[in-house]
Amino acid sequence: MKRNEMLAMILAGGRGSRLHDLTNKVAKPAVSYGGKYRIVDFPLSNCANSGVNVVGVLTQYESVLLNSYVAKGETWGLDTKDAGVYVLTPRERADAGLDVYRGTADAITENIDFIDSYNPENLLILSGDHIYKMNYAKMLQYHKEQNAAATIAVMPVTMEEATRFGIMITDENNRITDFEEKPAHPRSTLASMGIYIFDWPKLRELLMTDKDDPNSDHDFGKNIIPTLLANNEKLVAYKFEGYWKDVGTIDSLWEANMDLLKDDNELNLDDPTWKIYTGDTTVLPAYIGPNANINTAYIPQGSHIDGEVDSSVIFTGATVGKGAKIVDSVLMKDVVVEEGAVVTRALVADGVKIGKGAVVGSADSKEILLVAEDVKGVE
Amino acid sequence: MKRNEMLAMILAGGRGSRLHDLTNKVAKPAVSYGGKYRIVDFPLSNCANSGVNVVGVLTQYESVLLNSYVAKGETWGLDTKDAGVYVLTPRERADAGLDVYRGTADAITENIDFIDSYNPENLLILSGDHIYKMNYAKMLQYHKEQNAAATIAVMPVTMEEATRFGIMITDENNRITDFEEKPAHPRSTLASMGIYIFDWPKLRELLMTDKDDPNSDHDFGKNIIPTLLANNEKLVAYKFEGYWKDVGTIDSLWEANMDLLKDDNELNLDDPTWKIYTGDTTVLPAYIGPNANINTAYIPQGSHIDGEVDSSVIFTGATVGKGAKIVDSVLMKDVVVEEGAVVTRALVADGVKIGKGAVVGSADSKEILLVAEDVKGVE
Amino acid sequence: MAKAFGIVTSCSGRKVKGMTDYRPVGAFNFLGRFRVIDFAISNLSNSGIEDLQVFLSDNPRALANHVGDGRAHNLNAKRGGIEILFSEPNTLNPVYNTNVRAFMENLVAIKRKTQEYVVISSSSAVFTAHYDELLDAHAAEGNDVTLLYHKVTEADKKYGTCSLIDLVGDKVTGIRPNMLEESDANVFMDSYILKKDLLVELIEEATDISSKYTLADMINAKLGELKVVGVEHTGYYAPIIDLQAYYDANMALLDPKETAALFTEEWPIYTRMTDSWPTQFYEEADVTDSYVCNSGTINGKVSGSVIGRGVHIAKGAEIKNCIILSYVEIGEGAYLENQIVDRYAKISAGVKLVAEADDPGYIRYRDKI
Amino acid sequence: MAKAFGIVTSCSGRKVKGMTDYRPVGAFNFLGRFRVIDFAISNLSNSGIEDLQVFLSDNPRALANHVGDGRAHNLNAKRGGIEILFSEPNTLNPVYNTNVRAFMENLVAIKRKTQEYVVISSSSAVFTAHYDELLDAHAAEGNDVTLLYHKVTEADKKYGTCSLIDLVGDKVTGIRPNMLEESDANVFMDSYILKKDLLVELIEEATDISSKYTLADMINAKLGELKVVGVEHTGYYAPIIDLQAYYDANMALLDPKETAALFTEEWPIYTRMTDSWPTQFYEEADVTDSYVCNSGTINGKVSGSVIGRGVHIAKGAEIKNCIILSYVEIGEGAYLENQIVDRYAKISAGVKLVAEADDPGYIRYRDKI
Repeated sequence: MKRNEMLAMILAGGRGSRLHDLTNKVAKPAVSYGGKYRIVDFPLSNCANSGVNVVGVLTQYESVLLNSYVAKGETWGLDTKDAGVYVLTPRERADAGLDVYRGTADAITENIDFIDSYNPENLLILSGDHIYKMNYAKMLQYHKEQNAAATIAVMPVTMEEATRFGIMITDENNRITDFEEKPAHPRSTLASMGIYIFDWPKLRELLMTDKDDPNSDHDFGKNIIPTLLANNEKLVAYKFEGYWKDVGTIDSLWEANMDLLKDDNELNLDDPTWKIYTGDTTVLPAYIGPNANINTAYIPQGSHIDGEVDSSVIFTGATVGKGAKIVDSVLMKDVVVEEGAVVTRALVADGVKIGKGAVVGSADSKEILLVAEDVKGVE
Repeated sequence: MKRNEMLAMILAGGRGSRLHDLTNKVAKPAVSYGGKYRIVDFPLSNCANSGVNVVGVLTQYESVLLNSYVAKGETWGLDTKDAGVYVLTPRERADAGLDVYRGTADAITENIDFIDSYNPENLLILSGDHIYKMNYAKMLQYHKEQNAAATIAVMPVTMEEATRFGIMITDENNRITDFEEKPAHPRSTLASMGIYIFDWPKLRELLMTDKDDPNSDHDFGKNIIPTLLANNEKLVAYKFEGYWKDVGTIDSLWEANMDLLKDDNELNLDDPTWKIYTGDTTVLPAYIGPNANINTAYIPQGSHIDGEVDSSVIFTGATVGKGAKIVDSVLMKDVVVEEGAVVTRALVADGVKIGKGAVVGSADSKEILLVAEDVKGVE
Repeated sequence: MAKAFGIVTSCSGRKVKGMTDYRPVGAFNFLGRFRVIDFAISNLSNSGIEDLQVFLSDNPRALANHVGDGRAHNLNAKRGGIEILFSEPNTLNPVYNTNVRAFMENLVAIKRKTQEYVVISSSSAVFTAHYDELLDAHAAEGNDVTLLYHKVTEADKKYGTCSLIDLVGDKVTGIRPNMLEESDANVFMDSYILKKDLLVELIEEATDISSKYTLADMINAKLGELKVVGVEHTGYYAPIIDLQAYYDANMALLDPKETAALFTEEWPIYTRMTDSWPTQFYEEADVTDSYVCNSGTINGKVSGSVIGRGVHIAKGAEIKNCIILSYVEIGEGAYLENQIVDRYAKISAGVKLVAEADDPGYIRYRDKI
Repeated sequence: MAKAFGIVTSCSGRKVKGMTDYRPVGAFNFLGRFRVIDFAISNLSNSGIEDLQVFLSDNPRALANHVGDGRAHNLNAKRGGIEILFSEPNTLNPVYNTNVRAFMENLVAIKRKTQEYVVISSSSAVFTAHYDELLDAHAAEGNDVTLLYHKVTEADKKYGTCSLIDLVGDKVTGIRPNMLEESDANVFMDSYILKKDLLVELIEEATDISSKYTLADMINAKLGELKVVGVEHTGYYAPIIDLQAYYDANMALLDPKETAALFTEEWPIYTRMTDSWPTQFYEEADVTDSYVCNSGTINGKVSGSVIGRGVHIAKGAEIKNCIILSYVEIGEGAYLENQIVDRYAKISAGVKLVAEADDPGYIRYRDKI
């Protein structure tokens, strides 16, 4: 990709309140996933693998962890000359008061000077809480072939699911003719993935107008896309097929982890031609003790297992003591499950300790239990 | 240096209003110096060479240039594991409104969570606009040997100069007994260099108290140091000898550049054991054309000289056309002086173009002329 | 700037059955994810010695790419980093492949260093050493040369190609080959601390005396003139001198207590990262008492083994007390006991390979069995 | 991921009077701050080919440390980087030091690559080439092999060790040695584009036919079967085949027009950075028509020359039409004309060295005169 062809902005969003206590200490994009990754590794690795070398990460809620994590562009190979990952927080400007972002579009508007300093032809807008692998270079190629003002990545869903998404109505040439947010009676099953490529000069102009519109929510879905449609600009849908998951809730985050245990798992993290990069650590290989009994599991280096693990995803630094039993669960980074404890259908947050003999979660709970605080043992 | 022994915070300050138009577009620490450097390269290189691996750069006025420059810790070798350079701007916190820093001490207070995340034993406070080379590891060693609550670097000045500095009065063991800000009748000639090492737990406690004191200016010189003295804490002076220059004015910035032309220049940038690192670029060697006439000059790679240069410092990317004449001047990055133009006793800001035959500055001006905007030619 | 630079020596000419045909000992995989040289480099890096010269000789590819410029081992590129130096192996007569010859070939590069001291470490042993403290003591006590040694009780059976050190107090009185005649002995660890200028002198003098002289020989010859002090190293020490030593060194670390002593949080062992993914354990996996690296799939039985990166173990296979190196594939129902299986080897379904723990089997790189 | 990986070949056995005693041609300093290999690597890097194999042979030290893992040349470490491969020079008979032999020794590493295409470039010539466009054309036109050539008018005087290409239209009909018999000719630039699988086939077949076969020989033998297309390269091209070529290649760039054509903003030539400082010009400096690198001091007269990094020129010295490599010291009143002074050499006060431009003098590495 040429130097100024496309710049990416990741909307890493706010505190991720639907993820409850998981995001008390870390911003949502920094939440752990898949044994050793963080959610934000996915859009960043996709950018790196697609040749999108400059990425701005927009976050309202600044966390020391997210900042220092993302600032090491080396993690994703985004540290070559003219490359970089930059954390952009709301800030003092000479000509305005201090402001937090008012909407997704506003977050871009507030950082126009950053974008201008790279003078890109196109702007790629991404979300910080989706798990998927996608070649943005191919999407850009489509965007250019179509000579579109905006290209929106869409995914076919079932008619039932369609009621929960923003739905794109297209003509036979993939041109978007209409757009509906969570329609009760969907006219199409193409769901927007929240991934946009905009012609930057056009978007810039639109943002400058939108900025001062008192009636606007300053949101891509609610304002920018409808305005483009109203202006009769060419919007096209780019069809994506493959694994894609919004991990905005505890249940969906748990599910996305469980998907990795499937033999035919579509996400396919073991593809050496499209690696997901993450902040790696110098740890020992997984140590499997003499009393271990592991059946179906996803286990990374740096973990320490001496108990029973069944249909579970274990993260770096997690410890399962002798006689402990982990079933249908996710043990995040540095979780300690002491001897004899039982964890079932639970998602245990980074660093949580579950004491000796404690029993957490149950096999027939409807929702997945989030364990975000230490659980005392039962001696 | 052990991992948590000392963390550095550079007070990169505000817009640097005394540097006038030079800081319109770039924050003061990003101002160019010495042919190829930026001012902030000095504290950052000193940190790197001293083994201080984590550096926070505190800036109120956020500039895209300073941020993206400083964020590349690789420039100073500060990109190893557990190392890093972090730009810290005023930000939204869960428990407070948006605030700009109220004083030098407040800037630290506002970033206590960042410092806490490293849990350092000592905190090194530096200024972002001083030119000097100093081994902070030796200062730390002295601080530890003295078992001091705070160690302040001081420099002997003349009695006359002493009236313009913060002056430390010490006993025969270098213990500071009193402190005077710009005294009319100095009782000592030891000037504070604005470089402090604090015992972090002690400073942290003090900052938490100072934070809510309505009468405090939240300033190290005005509040924190006097309080420590009043509390009878052990404050010691660490004597520094060598080149040190505050480049807060156009004249002092010009002088600091001119100092490099002296044969016995104390700053000694050509010391391979204490290199000053900077964002290097892939440019050609300096090209000296057939009509060049260079006498005393400091000339880096990437410049292009075909005119006369006398007693001047030329920066990367600067061009001096045929027949042009540069005397007692500083041409900063990418300055273009066209054919026949004459520049005397001037400091020409980054990227400025001086047109054909223009005459800028004069040999007998009292002050150095700052040229911050293009000058038209006289054809 | 640190007051010492580091030299990591190769062990040109050392043969470890099969394995050294493909790479030098320093490049051997260790405990699944490390390489033997990681220990030497991490010891120096953690000691604040940031400017290293790494000597390579036979088959330099794997090590040259592994150590790179030192970033992977946390060496600050501005304050130092790794300079790779080569010495040509003398294939006609390996007796001339001494470390002195390698130093002599690169004497200009050694002389160019500005640090006062040099710490020399071998790339072919697994241990940790705090050179920062040793260096301070060396300077404080005014030693000319400090040598590290390790007390062992089986010098008559193991450590065959190591040198032994004789001591009176802490003063070294002799450095001599191990003739396998005594059980209790002080094994020389091939680690030296001395001034750079002295090293240069010793190299030049050794070259004058004999082309067969090693640095240890030279120091031995100068024991009368120089203050040569031995410092005892305690803890885990495993020189990889043959296949058995390599096997035992890995197996010993299946004891969590040994591992905890070698790998501590304040003394990380750095290695090159590979962006691997977690290993998938399937329904019929049955793993105990083992180390398992990333990027693999396991559906068989594993016990008392070290499983490297990207290893695939099919259903019904059984791996007992083995070292399986990276990217090996084990077919259904295969049975392996006391084997070292080299990288990219493929063991077909049903194959049975059994050896004894005191004479482990070896399956070659890329072999298909 | 790019569809091609790159191979940068060494030129084992090529001799450039004096200079190749110390380093291969790829490591030669060029125009003061570059090395010759920077052009080959930057061409690939700028073309989006991020995964390179660099072949080293004789004296690998300088190049191994210069190219490192590819970061200095802007190669994304995650998407690729540089893998260093070694081939052992056959010192007994240099006729066997063919690129095919080097490829054969590292065939496993070449086979392991997943990209469909490979671009091969020589490390010992200075030029720019947009391989991205060439690769697209190669694939679009269904070529088997694309070769780069440069039209020259003095093939009877220069380019002695280069190969020449015969063409009918753009179809290559012959690749043959330059017998210095014709002036106008197409010089083969040792750059190839082909599928990886075809490269592997050709290497294996060449090995079967003759140990002396080069890749170009093999392609020449297959011209009947394969679609081999020549693409003309225009602009600056300087193969460094001998000392005169090296001297001329530097001197040609003192013409700002030539420099502007070779070094453009959108095609940066990357090199390793050294944290140098600006050069100090003193009162009696008199410099014209020259390139001057950083970290030096100049108090003498310099004209028509290339002055490397850290060069010190004392009062009254005069340097005319010379190439002065890094860290050279020129004493007071010395006079040098048409000389190439190798690194770290010291020219004493008053020494006078004069040669002709068509037979420049050479002062050896670290020499004192």
